[in-house]
Amino acid sequence: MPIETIIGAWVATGLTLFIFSFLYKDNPLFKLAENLYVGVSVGYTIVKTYDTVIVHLIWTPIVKNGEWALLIPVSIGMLMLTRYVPKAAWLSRYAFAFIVGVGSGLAIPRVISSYILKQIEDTVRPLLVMVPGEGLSFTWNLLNPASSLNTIIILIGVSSVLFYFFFSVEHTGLGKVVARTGILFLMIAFGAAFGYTVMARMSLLIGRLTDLIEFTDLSYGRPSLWLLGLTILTLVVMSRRASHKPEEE
Amino acid sequence: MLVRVERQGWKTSVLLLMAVLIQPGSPVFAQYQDQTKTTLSPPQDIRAFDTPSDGGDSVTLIWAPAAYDSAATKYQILLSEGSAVDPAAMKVVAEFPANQHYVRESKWPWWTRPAAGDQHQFTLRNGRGVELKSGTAYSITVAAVLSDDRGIGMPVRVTPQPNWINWNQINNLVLALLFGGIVLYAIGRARTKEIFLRRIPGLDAVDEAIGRATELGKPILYLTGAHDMSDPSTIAAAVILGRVAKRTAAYETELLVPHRDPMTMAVCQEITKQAYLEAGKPDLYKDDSNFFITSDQFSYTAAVDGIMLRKKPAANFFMGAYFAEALLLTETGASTGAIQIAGTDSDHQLPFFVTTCDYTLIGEELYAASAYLSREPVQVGTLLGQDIGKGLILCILVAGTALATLGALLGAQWPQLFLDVFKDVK
Amino acid sequence: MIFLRRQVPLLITLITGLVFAAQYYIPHPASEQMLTSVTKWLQIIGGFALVLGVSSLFHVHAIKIRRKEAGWGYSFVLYVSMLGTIAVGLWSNGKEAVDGAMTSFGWIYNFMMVPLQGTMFAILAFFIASAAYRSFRARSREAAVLLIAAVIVMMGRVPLGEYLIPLSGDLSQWILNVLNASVRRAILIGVSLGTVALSIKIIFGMERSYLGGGKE
Amino acid sequence: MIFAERMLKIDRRIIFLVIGLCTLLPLLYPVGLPIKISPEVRGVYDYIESLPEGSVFLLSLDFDPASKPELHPQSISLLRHAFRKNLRVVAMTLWVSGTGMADQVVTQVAREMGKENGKDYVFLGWSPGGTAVIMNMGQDLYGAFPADYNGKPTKGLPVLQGIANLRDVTYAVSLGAGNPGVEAWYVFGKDKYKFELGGGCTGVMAPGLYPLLRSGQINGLIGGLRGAAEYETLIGQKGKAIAGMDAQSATHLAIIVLVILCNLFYFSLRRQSAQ
Repeated sequence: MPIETIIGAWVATGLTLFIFSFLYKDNPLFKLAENLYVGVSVGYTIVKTYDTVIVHLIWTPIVKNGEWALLIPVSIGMLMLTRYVPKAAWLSRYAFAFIVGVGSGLAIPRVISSYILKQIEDTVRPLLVMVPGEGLSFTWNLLNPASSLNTIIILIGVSSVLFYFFFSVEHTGLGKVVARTGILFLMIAFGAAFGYTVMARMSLLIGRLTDLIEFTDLSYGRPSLWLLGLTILTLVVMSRRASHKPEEE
Repeated sequence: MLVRVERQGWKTSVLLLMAVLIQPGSPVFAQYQDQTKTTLSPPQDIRAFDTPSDGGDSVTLIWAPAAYDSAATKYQILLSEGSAVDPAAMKVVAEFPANQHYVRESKWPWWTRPAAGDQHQFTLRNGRGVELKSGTAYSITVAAVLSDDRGIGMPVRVTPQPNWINWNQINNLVLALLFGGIVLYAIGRARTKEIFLRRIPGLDAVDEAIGRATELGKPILYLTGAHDMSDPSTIAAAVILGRVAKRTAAYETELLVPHRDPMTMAVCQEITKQAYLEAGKPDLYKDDSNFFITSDQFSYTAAVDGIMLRKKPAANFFMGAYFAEALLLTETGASTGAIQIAGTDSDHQLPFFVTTCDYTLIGEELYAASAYLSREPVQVGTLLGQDIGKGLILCILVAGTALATLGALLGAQWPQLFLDVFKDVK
Repeated sequence: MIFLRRQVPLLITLITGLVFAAQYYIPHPASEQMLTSVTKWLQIIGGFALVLGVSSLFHVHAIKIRRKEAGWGYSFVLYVSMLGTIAVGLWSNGKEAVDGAMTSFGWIYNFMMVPLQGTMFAILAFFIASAAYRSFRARSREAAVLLIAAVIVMMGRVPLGEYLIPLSGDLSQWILNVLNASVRRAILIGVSLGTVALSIKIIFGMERSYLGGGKE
Repeated sequence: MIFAERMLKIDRRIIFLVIGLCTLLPLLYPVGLPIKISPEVRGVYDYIESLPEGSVFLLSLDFDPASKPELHPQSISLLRHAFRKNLRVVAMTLWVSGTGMADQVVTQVAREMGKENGKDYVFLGWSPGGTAVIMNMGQDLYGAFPADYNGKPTKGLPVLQGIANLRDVTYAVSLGAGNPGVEAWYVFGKDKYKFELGGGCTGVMAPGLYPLLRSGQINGLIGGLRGAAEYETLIGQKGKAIAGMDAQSATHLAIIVLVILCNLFYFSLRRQSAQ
C-alpha cells in the first residue's frame, strides 16, 4: 500500500474520532477538527472557483475565443465585491439588483408551471375510474396510488392543509373541523419525514463506521484502534486537568 | 408587430374554440379515390402550417384519418425544398404506423388545438437528418404505405417561422398576472384599511410561558435562528422578539438572547431597547441581554446548551431558521424542564420541534404571527394576497374534481374547457 | 445622488425582472439567445458570489486573531488550513486526480475534507437516539399521531421491520405515497404562492432587504 | 425520585453507546435479510433498462461528502447499470465540495467496466451558479461547460456527438442532497427542455419529493441508503448499501424501542403526578 494512503488513513481516522469526541462533551479536539474543517472546505471552494470561473469560464473564452461580452458579468461580479469598500459599497447594489431581478423574473413562470399547475393537474382527477370489465366504478384499493379512494384522500389532504394555512379567516365552526383535519394530515407527513430523517442520520453513522472498520486493518497499521485509545487518553487527561482548576464562569 | 400577431392569435383561438365545440359530433368519412396508380388511396385534407408557438425551424401537418389506419399501414412524411411538384423526388423524413399521431394524443390545449382530435398530426422539426430552416419555403406531404402499395397525397407549401408568443403557455401568464394583481391589490388595501388576521394560538402560548417564567423567577432564552437579517424567517423572529421583550420588561423577567450573527445581534439590541422603552421600563434594559457567541454551528449549539444547563431558563423560544442543531438544542431544553416554543419555516426540522417542544409555529404561521404583531401593511397585504390565491386554488381543486368526475360519468368533452386552463400544457 | 443610489437599482430590478419573466412566454430565437447569454453570465456571477460568501469568514476570524480573543488559536488553525489548502490546490492545478492518480490536493480532499464533513453529520445519529429516549413524547394528540406515523415508516423502510411485521412495508408505502404526498403538495403550493408573491414584491420594489450594503 | 424519573435522567452517553453497538455489531456480523423492491426505485431501473444502446444518460451528482454514505452507493449502482447498458454517460455536479468525490466514483466505475473517457463517458466537473448552470446547459451545453473536468474542450468529444443542449439528453438523473438538486432539475430543466427525469436523494429529502413523483414530474425516486440497497439488488451487485441494511434495521429497532420506553415513562410520570 502506498505510504500516502497509510498516512491518509491515520489522518482521516484521527479527525473522525476528534469529531466523535463531541459526544462526550465539547472539547478542544473537537474544536480543532471543526475549525480545520471550515478552513479546508473554504480553501477547497476558493481553489475550485478559481479553476472553474477564472480559468475555464472567463480567461479561456475571452482570450482564446474573443468572447468579449463576458466582460459584462465580470464587471457585475466586481461590483458585488465593492461591498468591502465602504465608500463604494453602494455600487454593489447594482449587481444585487441585477441578480435578484433576473432571479425573480425567471422564478415566477417556472414556479407557477412546476409547482402550481402541475400539482393542481395531478390532484384534479375523476373520482370514478374505468376498470376493464367493470366499466366506470369507484375503486377502493388503498395500495394503488391512483385508486378513487386515494384520489379522495389526497383531495381532502391538500384542501385541509391549504385551509390550515389561511390566516384571514377565523377557524370556527366548519372551519375548525377542516383545520383540525389539516393538522392531523400535517402530523402524519411530519411523522414520515421524521422516520426518513432518522433513517438518513443512521445511514451516515453506518457509513462512517464502515470506514473506521476498514481502517482497523493491519495493512493500514490499525489506526482506528490506536487512535481511539489515544483520543480517550487525551480526553481523560484534559478532564483531569480541568477538574484541578477552579470552575470558571 | 407584436400587437398584430396577438390579435390574430386571439381570433384564431376563438375560431378554434368554436371548432372544438362543433367538431366532435360530426364524423369524418374517409374517401377513396384512385388518383395514383396504386390501390391505396392517398391521405386527404392535408394541411401544413408553421408550428405555432415555437422558435421556428418546424412545421406541422394535419390530415384526415383513413379507413386503412392500422398498425400494418405506415405513413411517410415527404419533404423537399422549394415548390417541387414531383412527389417521387421528395425525401422521406419520417415514417410511423398509421394508427398513431392523432391530434388527441398531442398535448395541445383546446385554445391552440389546430384540428379535431380524430385528425392525424405530425410535427416535423429541424435536426436528426431533417433540414428545416425558418424563412425557407418547403413542399411537404404525406404518403400511406402498405407493403408495396403507396398512396401519395397532394404536396402543400409551407414556410416555418419563429413566433413571438407561446400560446400554449398563455394560461400560465394569465395566472401570473392574476396573482400578481391580487398581491398588489391586497398590499394596497392593507395600506388603507385594517385587515383581519386571525390570532395565532402560538402567541397565547408565548404569553403563558413568560408568565410562568416570572412566577418561577427564572430567565427566558430566545434564539433567532441560523440565518442573517436578509432572511424573512429571521426578520419574523426579530419582530416576535420585540413582543417577548415587551412582556419580559413588564414582568421584570431576565431575557437572554445568544446570537450567531453580529448584524442580527445589533438589530435585536435595537428592538429590545425599543420594547423596554415602550413598556415604560427603559432603566431595566441591559445591552448585554443580546450577546454574540460564535458563528460556528456546533460550537454555538454547545455554548447555548451550556447556558440552558447552568441558568435553567423557564422558557426557551426557538424562532427563525434551524438546521441539524435544532434537535441538540431542544433536547437539552426539554431535559431541564423548560416550556419550549418553536417557530420555523425549516420544514426538515419541524418534526423534531413538534415532538420536543410544547408549541410549534409551523411554516407560514411564523410569518403570520410576525405580521399579526407588526401590522406592517406589506406583510399583512402579502398574507391576504396569498390567502386569496390559496382560496382560488382550493375552489379550482374542488370544482375541477367535480367536473372531471362528471366528464368521466357522461363521457363528455366540455369539462376539458375548464380543466385545460389549469394544466401545464406545453 | 439618491437617484443613483436608490432609484437606479430598483429600476434595474424592475426591468430585468419583467424582461426575464416575459422571456418564458416568448419562443422567438432572439429571446432564447438572450436567455443563453444571461444564464452564462449568471454562472460567472455565481462564482463571484461564492467568493463574497466565504469572505465574511476571513473578516470575522482575522479580527479574532488580531485582538487575541478567547479561542483565537482555533481561528489561526482555520486560517492556516485554508491557506494551506489554497496553496496545495493551486500547485495541483485545482485537480484532485490526474488520470486516476491522486494529487496532493486530492489527498487533502479525501483524507481531511471527506471524513470531517461526513462525521459532522454522523454524530447527529447519536443525538437522535438520545432525544428518542428523553424527549420524543406524545405531549398532545398531534404529537402522538406524528410518533405513530414515524414508527410505522421506520419499521416499513428496513428489512427487519418488513420481516417482523409484513404489513408495515405496504403501510409505510401508503403513508408516503398518499398522505405524505398530499400534505407536501399543499405545502408546495403554499410555498410557491409565497415565492411568486415575494418575486413580485421584489420586482415592484416593495421588498428591498436584498439591497443592503452601504448607506443611503 | 421515582423509578420512571430516574430512568429518564440516565446519562445520555449510555444511549450513545447502545446506538454505537447497534451499528457496529451488524456491520461486523451481517445477517443478510431480504430486501423488497419498491415501485419508486423500480421506476428508475426499468426506464434505464428500456433505453436503447447509445442513448444519452446524464447523471448529476449533486451532493457533498456529508451525504456520501447515502448517495455514493446510489451513484455506483446507477453508473454500473448505465455502463452495462452501453449508454453514453455524461456526469457532472452542481455542488462544489462534491467535485472530487464525483470524479472518483465516475472514474472508478468506468475503469471497472472498461469504459473509455471521452468516448463512452465524460465527467464535466462543477460549475457555479446552481440553477443557472441547468438553464445554460438547456440552452447550450458547451457554453455551460466549455471544458470537462480534465480541462479537455468539450466540443468535439465523441461521447457528446449530436448533443447540443439538454433537449438531446434521453434520461437525466439527479442525485440530490438538497438545493440545487432534483427539484431544480425539474423546474429549470425538464419543465422546458423535456428530457425524462429521475431522482435519487438522501432520506431527509425523500418525503418532499413524493408530490413530484405522483404527478410524473420525476419517473422514479431512489431514497436514501435503503433505495441504494434496492438498486444494488436490482442490478445484482452487492455493495455498501446492502451491507449497511442490517445495521439500519438494528438502529431503527433500537430507536423505536427507545421512543416506546420514553413514552411509557412519560405517561407513568404523568399519571403519578396527577394522583
